[in-house]
Amino acid sequence: MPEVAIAERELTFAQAVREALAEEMRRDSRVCIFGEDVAEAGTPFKVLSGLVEEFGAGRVIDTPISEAGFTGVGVGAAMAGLRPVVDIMFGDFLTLTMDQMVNQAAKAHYMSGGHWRVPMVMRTTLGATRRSAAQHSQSLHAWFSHVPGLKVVLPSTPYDAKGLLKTAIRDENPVVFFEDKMMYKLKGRVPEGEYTIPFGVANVKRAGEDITLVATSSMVHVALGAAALLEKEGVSAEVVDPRTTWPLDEKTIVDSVKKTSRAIVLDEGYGRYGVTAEIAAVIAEGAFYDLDAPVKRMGAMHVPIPFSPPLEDVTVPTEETVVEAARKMCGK
Amino acid sequence: MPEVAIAERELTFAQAVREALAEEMRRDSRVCIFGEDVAEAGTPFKVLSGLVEEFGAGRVIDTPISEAGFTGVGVGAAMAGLRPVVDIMFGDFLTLTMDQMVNQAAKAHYMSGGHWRVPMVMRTTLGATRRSAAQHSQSLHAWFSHVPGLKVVLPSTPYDAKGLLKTAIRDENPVVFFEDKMMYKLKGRVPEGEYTIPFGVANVKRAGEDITLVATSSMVHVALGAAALLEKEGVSAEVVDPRTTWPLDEKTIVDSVKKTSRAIVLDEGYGRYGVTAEIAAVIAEGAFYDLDAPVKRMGAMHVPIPFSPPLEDVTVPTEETVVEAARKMCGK
Amino acid sequence: MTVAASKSDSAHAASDNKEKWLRTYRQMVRIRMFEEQVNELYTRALMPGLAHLYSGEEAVAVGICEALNVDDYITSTHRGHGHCLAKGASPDRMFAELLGKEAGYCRGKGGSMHIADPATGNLGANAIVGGSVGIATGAAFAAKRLGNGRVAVCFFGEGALGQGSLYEVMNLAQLWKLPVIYVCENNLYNEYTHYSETTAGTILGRAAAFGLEAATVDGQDVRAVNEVATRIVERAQNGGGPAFLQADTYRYSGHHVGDINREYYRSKKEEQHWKTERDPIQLHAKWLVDHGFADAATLERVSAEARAEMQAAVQFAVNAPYPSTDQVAQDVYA
Amino acid sequence: MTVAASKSDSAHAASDNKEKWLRTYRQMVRIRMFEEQVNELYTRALMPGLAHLYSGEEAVAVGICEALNVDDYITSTHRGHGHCLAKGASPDRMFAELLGKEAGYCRGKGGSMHIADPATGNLGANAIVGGSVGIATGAAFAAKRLGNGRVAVCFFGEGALGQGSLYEVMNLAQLWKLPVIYVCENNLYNEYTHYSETTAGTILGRAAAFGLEAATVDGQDVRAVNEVATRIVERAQNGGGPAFLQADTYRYSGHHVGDINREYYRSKKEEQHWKTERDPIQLHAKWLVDHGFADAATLERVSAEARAEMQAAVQFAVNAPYPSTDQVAQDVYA
Ligand SMILES: Cc1ncc(C[n+]2csc(CCOP(=O)(O)OP(=O)(O)O)c2C)c(N)n1
Ligand SMILES: Cc1ncc(C[n+]2csc(CCOP(=O)(O)OP(=O)(O)O)c2C)c(N)n1
Ligand SMILES: [Mg+2]
Ligand SMILES: [Mg+2]
Repeated sequence: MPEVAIAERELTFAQAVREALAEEMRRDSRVCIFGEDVAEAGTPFKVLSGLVEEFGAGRVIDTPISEAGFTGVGVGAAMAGLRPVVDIMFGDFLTLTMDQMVNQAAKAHYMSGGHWRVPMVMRTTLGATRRSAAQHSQSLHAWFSHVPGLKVVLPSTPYDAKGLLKTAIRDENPVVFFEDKMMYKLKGRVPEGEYTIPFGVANVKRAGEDITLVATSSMVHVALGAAALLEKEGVSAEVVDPRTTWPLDEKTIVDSVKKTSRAIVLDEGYGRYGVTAEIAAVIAEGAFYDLDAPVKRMGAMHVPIPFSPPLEDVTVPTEETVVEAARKMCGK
Repeated sequence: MPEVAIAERELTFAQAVREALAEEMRRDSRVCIFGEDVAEAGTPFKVLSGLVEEFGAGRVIDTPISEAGFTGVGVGAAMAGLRPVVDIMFGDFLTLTMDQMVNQAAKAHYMSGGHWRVPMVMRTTLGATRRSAAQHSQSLHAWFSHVPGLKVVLPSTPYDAKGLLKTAIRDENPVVFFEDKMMYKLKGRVPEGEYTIPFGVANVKRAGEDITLVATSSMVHVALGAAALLEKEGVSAEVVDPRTTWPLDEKTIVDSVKKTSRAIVLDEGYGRYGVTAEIAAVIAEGAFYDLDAPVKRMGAMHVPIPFSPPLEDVTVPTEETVVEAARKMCGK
Repeated sequence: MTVAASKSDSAHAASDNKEKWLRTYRQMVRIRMFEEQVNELYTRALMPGLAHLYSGEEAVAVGICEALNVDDYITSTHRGHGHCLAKGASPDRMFAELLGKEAGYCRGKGGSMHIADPATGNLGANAIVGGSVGIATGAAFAAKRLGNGRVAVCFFGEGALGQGSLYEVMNLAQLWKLPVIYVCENNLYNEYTHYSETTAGTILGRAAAFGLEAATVDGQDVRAVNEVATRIVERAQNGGGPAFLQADTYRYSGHHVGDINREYYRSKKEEQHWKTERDPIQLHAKWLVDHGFADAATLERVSAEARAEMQAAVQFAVNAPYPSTDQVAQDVYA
Repeated sequence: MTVAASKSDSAHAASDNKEKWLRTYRQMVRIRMFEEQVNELYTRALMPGLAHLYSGEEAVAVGICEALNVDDYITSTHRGHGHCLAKGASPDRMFAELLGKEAGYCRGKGGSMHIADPATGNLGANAIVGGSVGIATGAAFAAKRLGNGRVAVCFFGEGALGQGSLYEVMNLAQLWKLPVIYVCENNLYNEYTHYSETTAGTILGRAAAFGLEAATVDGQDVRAVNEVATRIVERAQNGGGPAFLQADTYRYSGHHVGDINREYYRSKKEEQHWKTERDPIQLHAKWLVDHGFADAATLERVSAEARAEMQAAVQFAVNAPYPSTDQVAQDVYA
């Protein structure tokens, strides 16, 4: 993993996100942040703490609870010369921004024949198991990956979060950036220096020979945990993190499966009609002649996320369920 | 096809939809219609012409241009004892209803532990090639198929439209019913008598031996046209219409592919992260040992739908492109 | 169009209403005690997730629900325990829901932010700010169409004024003269931001512009709230159409139970002022005593009973079993 | 808060403005002639799809754009040809866009409902009713933050009053004192439904409630429109914040070119009245003549030139080539 090579310092996922924003706001005065309780409060997750103190209320702007409205303002501000970073507290509230993101932001460049641009980033969250119930636990990134004109980013480590967010802010297109709420306290190496990570380049988080675990966001850690357990059983698992679902690095994913001949796709969104379907279809097509077994899809159970802990815990893939599935596929 | 068995009379797709609504409104006074220009105007597509005259302005209700608002009203009215049919003129405007459909309608039953029900139907449209450009040409049914708690219906013939819509209105759950704008004038046999069509039961629109064409909505007709052309070349294509993407009749689809060992999945939504991905993944898993070639996916090109006719025409699968793909797969 | 609620201390309002005013007192105390237990459960780490306490705002829910029939509808918010209790739900099943137990109102699937109870017309608490404005309006539409005489009350915080769908449905409600009451609980804060930073113009003007009957009321005065509620509910029942009520109030605790250090967005002094000078329970207690409807002992008994009731309810919930995991896939479809 | 535009026929308004009033006349005539050609293209089946004609509403776009600089922003609607021309776009590339030709403003990708032109600050027509209210407000935010002195004008029909996002962004614009003008073109109909069936309360009240400067103006009087526009644009430039202008007007033709039989929703008599008594071009022509700014011959020349200009523009478009199909995948990403 690139971390090993260059990193010196440890940051939490939240600190890495904040550092990326602070660095980009320093280098480009056009970057500003809109959202609910983003200023003094620094968001309920405290991800933005300190930014309003450094950049002022003119660039870190508290909004009313008007997701559709301030998302639209972000689109227009981007078209007119700024580089807004719009904060949608819970990914579940993206439902209120769909018209502005899909009918406006995603299409303005194309509909204008390439004349207008929408260099805007929407930062939001995904992920369950916070005991927040059905309206605060969804992972809706598949919807955006389905829409041409948008780019979709799913960082899984502090290192990736910083590098990908800086790339997102410099991109000339609308980018939706999903952060797993449960990863904000996760620590990881992040180098001091300036770096960015290109979109559409998957990252092999762990090399292996017997099976490929393609995993996004928090599921990367489930996959790594499962890989460690599998190793004890003599199964060598490779963990591939696409990092962006659009653009999607099909080659790295398919090449890995051609090597291992088995694949499990892990994503915290719903399994049906979601990210696991697309990636499984890409693998089934690209590695058709190399697969020893059908690609296994593991996403969120097809139910609204329940509040009750014992129920919520069975709705998402876990190291144990992944190990079990991998074992079966490898005939153990 | 069942039509042949029982049908006597021909109706257009629009007439079949109207007849289903009229019959259900006669048998159940709780059924009412909300939408823009649904009353005297009978919608811009004239699908509802005559209904306000028979059922009155108290049951066929013109609304302001407030998709989010009147969708929410539909959800509440359904919870409180009515059976609303909410009309969203163009599927592109569904972007404005996502919170009410996904966070409210889809979850109310589950979140209340099964106590509240939302027996509501949302009727809307999909489909391109009407020279209506990027904001009036989308097919967004994949989003809803991704959401537990919703059912998604895609009729392809007047017969199916009537039978499925009656089933949708009688269903105790929120149902999203997609009608292709280009099919409203399409004629087909529709029997006089009362009938309904169950959800989750795919329909083999044409039997064949060499390749399976799984197609939804208007793509069923593209598939049938392609099948006719292929027959001349000695390729026997089976056309399977799932009719509902959720619930999805995996068995009929997989059994067909097990028989033909080749499959093309056709859907007018975007190909990436869409319906073709889910169905291709289902086939690749279920018919893994029977497939002679990778499942081929054919959806809308991954671009906002352009206005210019020569550009728009290449964004959707056509009989020609399907025939070409099928030929390749069958080694001709 | 816009009218302010007349002072409610007039003898007439009170005199023949001893039972009613004692009942509203009891209800407010029960809500306060319920929330005390919720905070206790949180600090003792017995409750999964977070909860948003209604303490300080009791007079709003109680004053309004006192004007409703059991089959009238309400929609509630993330801060919904008070609405739920005031409408008639029982605390044991509420606590069970807060702990994710099978005996809860939603079989543990909803939790604090989604308690619903068909038996008392509670269409459900909602974790989407403004998420229930359409539902309440639709319930009113159904009530009018079915002619069952019910009204729907839509509770929301002033933060929901930021949601455009509120204006969409107020327009529909007025066009169709629906029996729906929009109750804006203005407790001054949207999470950690003062409402003056998020609200341009006037609150009442926004409802009046759509032709709704619009009124403000002191949300710490249960009698004032009940008087105006009674009037606009009757008006709605008689086909007068929708109304909007701005109830000025204050939440005593944090935005949620975990919001402990609040000085960066509001002062201890401000909190103190509301708790000592504007407490709806103390104010109503004084009024009851002044009017000879109750003596200190009676009121003490009410508190003791409520506290005991809530402690027993918590015990029930703590001892209740979790749902079996196979229930996770049930209730997705009816 | 709410102010009505003062009568504009005062000598002062006119006298030293001959050039300006002749220019606005020419612009209105050009729009009228443009739309005549569009209808012609449709009836001759030369135009793909449909188009929504602006005929009858010319004074609104012209009166307002006359008060703007070329780099000020506008957002437009499905009925956007008038806004586009008034802001300075050239008809040849507009017609080319309507026919889906590569020479069009959007290379044929947008069509009638999506014409955009950075050179004249046109952020684009929008086929989502109310879809551009956020974009215009955001452009105003950028203008203020970048300090470039620009203002943004958001054109929309009264049907967009049904979209909640309008209220969300008016609140933001007033809170942040943004230089944005919301122009509500009230032509009485949302498609085939009279606005009185979809609009409760008052239109101006809805903007005033959020603290915006709100005014109504006769949308058939180009001078009245320009006078109030000039005032609120200057106010916005000077940091006075957003304004809302209700311009009462009428569309002469159907909702779109295919809407031929209209009696079921509006009478021929009503249409006749507006065309004969309230036509913005005739009214302004009469005023120009009465004030000796022009004679019949001059005005006839303006019409002849405009008609010739539009005919030539159509020819250009008809002869222009379609984009090559490989362009379909270009411009998805910048
Ligand atoms: C649409 C939406 N946006 C944001 C949130 C996050 N959130 C939860 S409560 C809250 C503040 C609500 O303030 P108010 O409506 O005044 O209710 P209060 O908490 O004061 O009772 C916010 C922003 C949400 N739940 N839903
Ligand atoms: C969100 C949305 N809903 C519905 C439509 C369909 N539609 C197109 S124009 C129109 C009527 C618009 O009326 P108004 O805003 O008054 O503009 P006008 O056509 O009168 O200029 C409708 C309902 C749409 N384009 N967008
Ligand atoms: Mg509040
Ligand atoms: Mg109009």
